Amino acid sequence: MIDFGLSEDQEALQRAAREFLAAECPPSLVRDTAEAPGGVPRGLYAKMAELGWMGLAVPESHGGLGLGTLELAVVLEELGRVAAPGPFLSTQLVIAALMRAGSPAQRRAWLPRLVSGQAFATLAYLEESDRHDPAGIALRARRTRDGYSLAGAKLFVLDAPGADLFLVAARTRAGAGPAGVSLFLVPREAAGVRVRPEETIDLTRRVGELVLGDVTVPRAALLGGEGKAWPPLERLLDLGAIGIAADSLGGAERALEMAVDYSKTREQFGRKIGSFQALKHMAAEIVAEVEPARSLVWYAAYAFDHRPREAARAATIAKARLGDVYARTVRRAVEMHGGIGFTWEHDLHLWFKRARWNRVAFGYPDHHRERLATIDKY
Amino acid sequence: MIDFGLSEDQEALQRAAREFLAAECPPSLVRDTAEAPGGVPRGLYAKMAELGWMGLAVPESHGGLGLGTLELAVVLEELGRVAAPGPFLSTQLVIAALMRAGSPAQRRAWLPRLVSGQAFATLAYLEESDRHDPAGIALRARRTRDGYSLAGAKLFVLDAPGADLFLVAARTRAGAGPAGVSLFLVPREAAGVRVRPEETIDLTRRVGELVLGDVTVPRAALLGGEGKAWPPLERLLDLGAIGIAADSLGGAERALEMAVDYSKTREQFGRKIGSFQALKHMAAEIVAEVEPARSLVWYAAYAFDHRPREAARAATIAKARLGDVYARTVRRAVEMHGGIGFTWEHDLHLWFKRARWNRVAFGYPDHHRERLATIDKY
Amino acid sequence: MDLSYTPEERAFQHEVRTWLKRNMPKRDPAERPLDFHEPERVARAKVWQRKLFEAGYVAMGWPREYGGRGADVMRQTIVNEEMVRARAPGLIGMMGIQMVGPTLITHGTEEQRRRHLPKILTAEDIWCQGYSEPGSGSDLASLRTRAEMRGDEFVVNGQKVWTSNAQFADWIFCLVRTDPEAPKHRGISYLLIDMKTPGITVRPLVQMTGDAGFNEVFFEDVRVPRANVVGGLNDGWTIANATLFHERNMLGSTTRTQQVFQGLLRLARTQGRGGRLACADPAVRRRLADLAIRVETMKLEAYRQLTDTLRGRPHGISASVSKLVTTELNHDLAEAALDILGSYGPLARGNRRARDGGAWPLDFMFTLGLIIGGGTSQIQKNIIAERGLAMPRELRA
Amino acid sequence: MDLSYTPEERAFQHEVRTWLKRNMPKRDPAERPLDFHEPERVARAKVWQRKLFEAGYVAMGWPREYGGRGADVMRQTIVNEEMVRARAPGLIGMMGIQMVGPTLITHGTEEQRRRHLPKILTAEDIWCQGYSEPGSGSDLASLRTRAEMRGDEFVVNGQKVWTSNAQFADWIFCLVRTDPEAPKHRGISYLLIDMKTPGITVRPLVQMTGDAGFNEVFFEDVRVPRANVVGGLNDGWTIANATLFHERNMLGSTTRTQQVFQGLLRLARTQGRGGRLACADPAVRRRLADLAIRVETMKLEAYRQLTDTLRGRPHGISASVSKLVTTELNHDLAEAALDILGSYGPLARGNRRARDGGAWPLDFMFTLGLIIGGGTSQIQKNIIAERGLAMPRELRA
Repeated sequence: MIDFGLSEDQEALQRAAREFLAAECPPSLVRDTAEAPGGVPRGLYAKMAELGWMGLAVPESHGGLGLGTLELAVVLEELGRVAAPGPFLSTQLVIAALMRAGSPAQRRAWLPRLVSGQAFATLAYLEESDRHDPAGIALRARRTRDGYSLAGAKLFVLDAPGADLFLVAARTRAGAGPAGVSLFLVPREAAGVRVRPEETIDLTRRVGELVLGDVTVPRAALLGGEGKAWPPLERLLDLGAIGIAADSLGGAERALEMAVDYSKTREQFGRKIGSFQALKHMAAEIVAEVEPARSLVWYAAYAFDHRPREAARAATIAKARLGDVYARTVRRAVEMHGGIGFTWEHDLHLWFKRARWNRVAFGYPDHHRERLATIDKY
Repeated sequence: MIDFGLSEDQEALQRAAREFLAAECPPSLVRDTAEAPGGVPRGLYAKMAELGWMGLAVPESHGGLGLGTLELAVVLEELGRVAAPGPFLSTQLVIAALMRAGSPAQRRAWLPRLVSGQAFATLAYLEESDRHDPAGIALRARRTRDGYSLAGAKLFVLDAPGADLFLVAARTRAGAGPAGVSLFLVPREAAGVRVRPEETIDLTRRVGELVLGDVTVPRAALLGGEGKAWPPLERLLDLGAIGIAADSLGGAERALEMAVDYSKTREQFGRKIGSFQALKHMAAEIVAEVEPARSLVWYAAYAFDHRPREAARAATIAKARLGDVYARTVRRAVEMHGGIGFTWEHDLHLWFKRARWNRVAFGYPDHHRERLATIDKY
Repeated sequence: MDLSYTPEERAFQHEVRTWLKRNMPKRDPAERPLDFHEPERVARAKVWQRKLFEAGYVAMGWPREYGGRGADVMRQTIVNEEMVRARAPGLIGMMGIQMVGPTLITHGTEEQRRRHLPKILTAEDIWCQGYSEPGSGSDLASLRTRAEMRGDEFVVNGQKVWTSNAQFADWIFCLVRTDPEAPKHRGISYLLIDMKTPGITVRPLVQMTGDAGFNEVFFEDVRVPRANVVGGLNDGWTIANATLFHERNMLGSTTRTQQVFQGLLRLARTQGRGGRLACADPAVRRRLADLAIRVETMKLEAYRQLTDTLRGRPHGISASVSKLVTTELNHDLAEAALDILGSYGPLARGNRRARDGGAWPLDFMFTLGLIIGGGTSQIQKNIIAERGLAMPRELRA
Repeated sequence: MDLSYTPEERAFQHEVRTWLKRNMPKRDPAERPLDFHEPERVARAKVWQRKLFEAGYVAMGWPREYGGRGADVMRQTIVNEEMVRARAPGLIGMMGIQMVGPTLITHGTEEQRRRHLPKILTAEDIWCQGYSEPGSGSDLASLRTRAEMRGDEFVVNGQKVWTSNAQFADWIFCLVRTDPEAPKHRGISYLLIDMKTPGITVRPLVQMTGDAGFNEVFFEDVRVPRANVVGGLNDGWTIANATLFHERNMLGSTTRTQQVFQGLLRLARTQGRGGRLACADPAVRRRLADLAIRVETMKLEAYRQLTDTLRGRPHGISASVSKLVTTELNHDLAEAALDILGSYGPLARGNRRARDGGAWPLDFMFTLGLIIGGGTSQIQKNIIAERGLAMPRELRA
């Protein structure tokens, strides 16, 4: 029996999340967070942790809610809808890595703090080359007597300014292929770690450069097998792609809503502007892109947990499509607003700019299209 | 003093051509020609020859009107406007080749007949590989005692079924580069020449395959230097590109006109459909593409005669753009017509299909975009 | 969410797959689905539908008393999926199965059901649709074909247009004006007319493709029994809207789209372009990937709509979205093929050098027809904006 | 057709080129043209315009008695071309030069011309435009700022919005309602107002880019001499339409577009993408070529419009076409840059890793503003269809 839709529980989660975030994460909070250092709206995150969201996909035996990637996508869609700031997705990626490949000691050390919202974490994988494939990981991790020494810089690290823990991809063996890629847990307070904020136009995100000045970590910092981390890392990137796709879906829905609402109140030429066919068709074209895109997000999240052989393909499709759809939607939404949509005062630009960052995060659309062509053996 | 427009004489030629063709080349003639063998509307061509059009760009000393490529483009635009059938452009290409590289004997043998409309000619350069670069010319011409022997097939030869003379590109030396390409004048009646019609969806063109079954031609059939014909051939292809671009411009203008006219008479929901903003914007978007494209055609024609260093670039730009613009215009024009535009009975499909052929003739848009990138050294 | 089949469904899937492998007629690769213009092909297509019906695979969801199986939607979905996979030919009786049948089941009299439903399934009766008129396209409700009551009969006069398959159809379901005084949406009835009735003339309307799938149908004093009205007199508009919904679903189905994309991919893998295979060109690869993504989107969206059906939830405007998106997508697929084909693109059906029998340029035109037919893209956008987003209605007469 | 210069024109071109080489101020590469938000930059820009004026290169076509050179259009075109080639900074007094100046030359009184024209040229007086109001955007004629006659003065009350450069402008040219009883297009006057007049408040309106180029301008009992009306009382709409034409020309100019494309090309030649230079990727190459073709189209189209001007022919709707096409093109150029930049794309101004000083994402937003401002793309399409193609007018109140 095909059942391609949310369950009752999932729909309840969706409703609850929407209500909660409408109340707790208004645009004013997004703007205030943009001004504050660190970029973590602590109050909001405390409540999110109370609701169990930080450990949403963590088994109950480890203190989580024991839900899956689809539920995570549902929550991420709602977070995207309100353009929520803060390290939710980043932390989820590191939690997923810990659950998949972490040692019992590593889990003990970090899971409770991450699940309770006392600490945040993020994945640091990109470098100057901006490549999302194994060749992008060039930073060397050299064996020392007790562990490893890492030196170099990781760029475009999402939520770096507010992170307490970094999951760093580095090379334990020279080369450009998948072999030799390793993952390390590097705490913020480790000697030699420095975070340099990288300001982007997106006011809702905090991106940073992670500078590792000969940082020494113990052997126990290695997550999974030495030199064997590309497959789990690639899977994390898929999860990131799904997360951003879900966020984009929610954001696009909200931007469309704002534009349609505005068109029903604004008058020009003695008519509501929403009665002009040009605006109606613009809105309809957005609907025709956004509505079906929801299925891609759902399927990618479902496949991530239940269809391992299709997971990468589904994630890549969702990310490629939503990257385009979100960008086109906010562009049209601004046009439907006219001048007012172009001001700082109006909230719409928060989504407009977030869409630009979402488009490139975890691989820009062309990267994913090429990846799909490779997966499908064109 | 910049003067980027037609002169009074050119505008007079344009008006005269438009009037002449409106009277002499109605859609009924186009349809009749599609049914007739050979594809040459003899009556129309006799009158065109009387007007001097066949020798438009031939110096007066050779019996022509002594005009230039811009005037040719003006006439081709008008021919495109009425979707005129027949070997006008093809014959012009061969005439241009004769004027540029033909020997006095070759000119004597062919020019008078071509200029008077007693004979028609065409260029045969494509082969199975469908490549528009030197590598596309693989057909071998082997030296014999008295001349050359050609064996093989030329594909997609415009107006082949009605041609009396073929200008055939062949290789006198093995290879894939420009060196070794030669041009031959091959009369239709030479032994071993066979034309196999290649039916396309375009009812206004006759395309054919030229099969050369060990055709022997004398040394005097060689046009220009042996193995040195790529540069003049490339220039001919530029002329062909400009011609098709001009034809596309005229066709797009006409298709737009038909759609706008229809929208002013057809009523739905108690209104002229042309009063709906969706149709108005569709029409406006076509205007915004077609109107400025005229400048590209004019400039390419002007540059072909007066700016040798910019000629190839301008031709490539005009062809790439008009190939897209014409195709988009007819597609929208059909949509603006609704169901009636989709019928065989309505004339619009003549243009719709011609646009598809124009798009690929003398290089499809992507070929020209890549060529532009190469010319501009991206 | 669950996209796996139950063991029973899997067994059924296996059964269908095996049956198709054994029974499917050979297909001419150049033959376009749902395009029946030769009498011989019509006959073959009827045989094929009959065979499928006898195997129990046609309109499985219909009640048993009318020839259906009373099966759940999943079974029918599995059959549809397997038919796509096998590249099985389409059903010639689609108009009856997808449009008249469901309408009769919901709105018809018991007599109408018993008379028509079984023959729809067996392809004994082929149906065509008489909605559009020369003056009534997008503005369907302005139709002028009149049915006047005289005694126990209607006398029908008028003209329909764009009537697919009328050249061989046995019956036509029509919208006719039964009350010329009423506001335009209120005076319309839904009428079933036997195509053999005297006074009906069918004139083929050749499409730009050269095919004669469409027709004009002329009615001159055509006598139709009163019992052939479906639903109440003057209730035709409501009933037609329910049927239009089915049409959108049908046209918008992703079935054909997936097949076409597979064909495009085969083409890209074999066609040379500028000295290499088309699929080796990064720009072509990305364009194909983009199309693949759109195809995948509509495939999953169809599952979502199916789920809504299974859960008994309203579809809202999803039929309009599907119609809009899928027809545009199909046209874009054909255009991509033409671009890959270069000079081979415009070669016509019958040309020996034409790839895939010259199907691509025809498909390019045919799909443009789909964009226009069954409610143009513009009409779908109006519906999405006005019904889906509650944007203010256009001023219309 | 002739695209070569006369010997005199060539000599003039050489003169301008040499002058620019010697006199052009150094430019911060991240500095966006026509965006003056720091007082220091305003001062520098005034100096630059003054210098250009003294060299004789500003508004050369204006009559000599008002500070112009009475030169032909070709000379001005040559100056414009050379300024693009040299990547010279834009003129801060553009609003005066392109809009008020020509309006005063055509419709102004002798006194108005003598008073204002020379100072427009020297940048002593910077002008801004008071057309749009919060409730009157696309429907400009619905404006509500009122000017009531009291004795020899108008008393102005109301609010303008989207007023570029009001924060440092010396004068504003306004549309105000002088006859509230008349039909909406007929009760409007064109009024010149000194920005130092008491009762004027300027409030910056920050754009989504973070720049404060726009302003709201509030008028509270602002007294303006009657002599400051341009043209007849209540004739403002006609006069404004002539000026709007100039604005469209200005916004639609291809000048900036060519510079931006060159910048995009430099980017593609230096930016890595997936392990190679962006410009080595066939898909990127074709996208660049497509943009190059659109840029070339608008460049040649500008020549064609220039020729129409030189021949004294009407421009028809070409200003609307240029506005529509050029603003969309500029936005697409910026978007192509962002796509090439990948993760580097969203990096903001001031970030040391940002390419070209972070100009691209700002330009992406700025150009979206251009699509909306000065008559949205929708309004331009209406104009093209209704005035250019004579399609039936929209029903408007």
